[in-house]
Amino acid sequence: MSKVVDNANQAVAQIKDGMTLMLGGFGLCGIPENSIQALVKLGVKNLTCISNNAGVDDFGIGLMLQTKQVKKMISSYVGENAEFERQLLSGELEVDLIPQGTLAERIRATGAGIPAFYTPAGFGTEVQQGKETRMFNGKNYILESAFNSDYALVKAWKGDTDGNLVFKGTARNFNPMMAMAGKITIAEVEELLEPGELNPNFIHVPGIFVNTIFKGTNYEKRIEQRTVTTK
Amino acid sequence: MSKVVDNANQAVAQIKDGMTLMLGGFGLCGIPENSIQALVKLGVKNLTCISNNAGVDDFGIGLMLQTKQVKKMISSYVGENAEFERQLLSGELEVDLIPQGTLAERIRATGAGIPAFYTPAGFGTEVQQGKETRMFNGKNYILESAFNSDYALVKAWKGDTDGNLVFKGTARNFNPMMAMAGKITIAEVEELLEPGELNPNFIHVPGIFVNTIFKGTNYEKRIEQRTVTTK
Amino acid sequence: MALDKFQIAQRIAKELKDGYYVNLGIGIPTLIANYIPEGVNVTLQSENGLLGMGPFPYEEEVDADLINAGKQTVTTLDGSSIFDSAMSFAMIRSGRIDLTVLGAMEIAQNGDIANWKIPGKMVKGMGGAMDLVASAENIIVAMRHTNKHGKSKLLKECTLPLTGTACIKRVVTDLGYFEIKENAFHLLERAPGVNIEDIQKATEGTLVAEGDIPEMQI
Amino acid sequence: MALDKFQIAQRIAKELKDGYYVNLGIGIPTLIANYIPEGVNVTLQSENGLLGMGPFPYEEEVDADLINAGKQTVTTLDGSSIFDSAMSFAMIRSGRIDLTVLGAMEIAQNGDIANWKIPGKMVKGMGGAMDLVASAENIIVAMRHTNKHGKSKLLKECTLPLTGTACIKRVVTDLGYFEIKENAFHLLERAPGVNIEDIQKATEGTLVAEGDIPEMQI
Repeated sequence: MSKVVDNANQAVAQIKDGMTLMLGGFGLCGIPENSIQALVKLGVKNLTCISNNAGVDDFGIGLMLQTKQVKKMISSYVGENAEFERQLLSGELEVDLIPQGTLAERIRATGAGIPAFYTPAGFGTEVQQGKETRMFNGKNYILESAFNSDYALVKAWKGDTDGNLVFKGTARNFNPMMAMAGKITIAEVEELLEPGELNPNFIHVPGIFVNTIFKGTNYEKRIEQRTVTTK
Repeated sequence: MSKVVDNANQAVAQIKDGMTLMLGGFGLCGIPENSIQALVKLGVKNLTCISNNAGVDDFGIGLMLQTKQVKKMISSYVGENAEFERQLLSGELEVDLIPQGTLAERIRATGAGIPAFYTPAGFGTEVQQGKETRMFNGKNYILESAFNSDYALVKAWKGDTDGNLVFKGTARNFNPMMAMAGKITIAEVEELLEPGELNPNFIHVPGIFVNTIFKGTNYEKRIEQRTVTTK
Repeated sequence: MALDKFQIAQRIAKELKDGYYVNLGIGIPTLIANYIPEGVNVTLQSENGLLGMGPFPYEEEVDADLINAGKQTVTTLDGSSIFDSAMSFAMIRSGRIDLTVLGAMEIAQNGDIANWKIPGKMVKGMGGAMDLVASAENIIVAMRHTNKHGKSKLLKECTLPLTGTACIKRVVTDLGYFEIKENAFHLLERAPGVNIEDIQKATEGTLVAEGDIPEMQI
Repeated sequence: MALDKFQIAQRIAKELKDGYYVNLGIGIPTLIANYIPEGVNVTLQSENGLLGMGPFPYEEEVDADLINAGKQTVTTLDGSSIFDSAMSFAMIRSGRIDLTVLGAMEIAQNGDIANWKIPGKMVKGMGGAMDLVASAENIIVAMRHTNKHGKSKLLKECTLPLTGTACIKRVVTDLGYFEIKENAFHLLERAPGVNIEDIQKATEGTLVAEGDIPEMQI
């Protein structure tokens, strides 16, 4: 019962047209680069993608937008992508914009077996439309629900063959909750280790949540805003 | 604006009669030993204590039961304590028993700004009494709410003067969520470090949640069931 | 002859499949860890925050900071992970545990279970049992068929306060292996040397025993 | 003379208190980090999962795996911590951030804010803004007093889709420092050399300017 596969193509092979995928990352930081490339190669269509952002024109989820594989994006911010804008304005692409904290908590709820919860974000705004509201201790909240996702595609720094994951820096972001939330979770890692090589006290995602793991290759890790201090 | 105090007595000095306290630990594992002793010394009364267990007769929260400082326990399991049983049967002590996962999630909700959420635990049982229920995807759930707690008293392995905490082994248990959930959080640690000595990637509780921190002393770490393998 | 508690554990152990994540309750369920079939790798979850629970430590390894949900000192294994209680029940509620085994005081033929409270007696609490039975898809109850007064624990309806409703699908007792469906206990296997009449007599709930009921292989 | 964006940031920086945890939005708010008063230690939170955000890295330190919510490369400091997005918004929603500073397109005199969407234009999304304004007790809006067409951004009612309702209590613009209460903008300080009439003219909402209004000290 090994969780390990050789590469991204094997990992994503069972993903079908019309499925809902969660993809980790914030901007281009911590995105599952290898799995995205494999999805482009696989050519599955009509995907619903839950991801905080939608990549840029020629990287990240942007690659899947170019090939028109995405039917709907569920995100909190989608600003860096001209092809995205074109498809959105032409009606080819649906977009569901969700406050970032609500997005994170809805993903966490999915992985935690919590079908719905109350959050204050968006009360009195159009985010509230069609949703139940309720007051607790004098403050207004919106009822938000868990997602139904078929696959979660996440990127970790290190992982072991039991599926335990460790992240580095802010490449962590949405990846841990998404790993918990996928009906099937595929993790790509920069370093694939043997069980026992990670300290059990410092594992970010316990292996029970990870179905498939592989060592990714050729990480580009593109930077959107290279800001530096000059000496 | 230092968060550091010299000892447990200073840390708990502002705790008043009638307050609601969260106390970390599972059984006697990971309990805030120093803070409990200081509470006994302080002599505050009519406390509501939220803690998975209630200690044993002569250790942990059991010490506060002996001195009759506890008005109400909110726990998932309270089986190891004769004085507890006596006070409960005599009506001196109120007890609210909560499924362990619901207890953990309600504490987490408190620290996450989530006033209420749905969980399946206890549906159709007396735990459901007086609570709203609702069906999601054909399954029944109960609406459970966050707690109002004044103080959280937690025990960590290492901490730094900014309040960042790291736990060891299963002494982690309820401590991280309680640290997030206290209106004021007091952390006692075995090793108190300078900022920068803990790896930012592997901090279990970010310092923002911790108001007061001190280095505990003389940890007994009593074992309830010493089970060993003989060679 | 009726099974002893070790044999009940042995029979249930045969239901373990390679790669399973398993939560074993206190009592008979704990014994199952001793009978994991060869070639089958399972990972034990302890709901106080440990995945990959190892055996009891050697004396010199005992660590007060490493216990299981029964408060026993344990060890980690290669591949273990440790987490907080919210994460632990997140994995339980979201259905990641492949098999949950726990004890019970009563089971009803609709799958209700009672195992936490006896009116008039000191109530110790439900611990994680209500979360487990409300969340797990695959639960086996391990228990004696009758209580110490000789009364059946497989009932038409539970008489004690419930732990969960319509959630138990399989029960292994000292007398047999039962599947719960269509509001009845369906006998799948008899304990060696135990006949259907004995089981019928000890079962207050509706018993269905169709066709040849094989003897348990242990 | 009206303040420039650096002076707006400078004035707001004076509201920082020792020990504050602060979330600074993109734009003018980001500049505040450059004017933290001496002797005041603040910790910057970046909602993508970093507490204790440091300055931009030197060229050789640049790490693609360490960015802020504006997707800029940053650094950690001694005492920093890194966490996932759920934890990040847990601390935001539970009120742990002592001060939140963000920009806006419109502010209404009841404290409503609009800063994420202009009908007819490409909508980029609200990011974390709705969570921040719905959760923070202490929010300062940093913005120009009027838009590029010269229209007031301090309004009786917002005309754009809202980000949050009745949540803004303080606004610093190029013309002054305002407290929002009792359904009005109360002028606390004037920008140096700017008089109340100028401010009145640029303010569509109800302006209250009682007594001597001091000039801002920057």
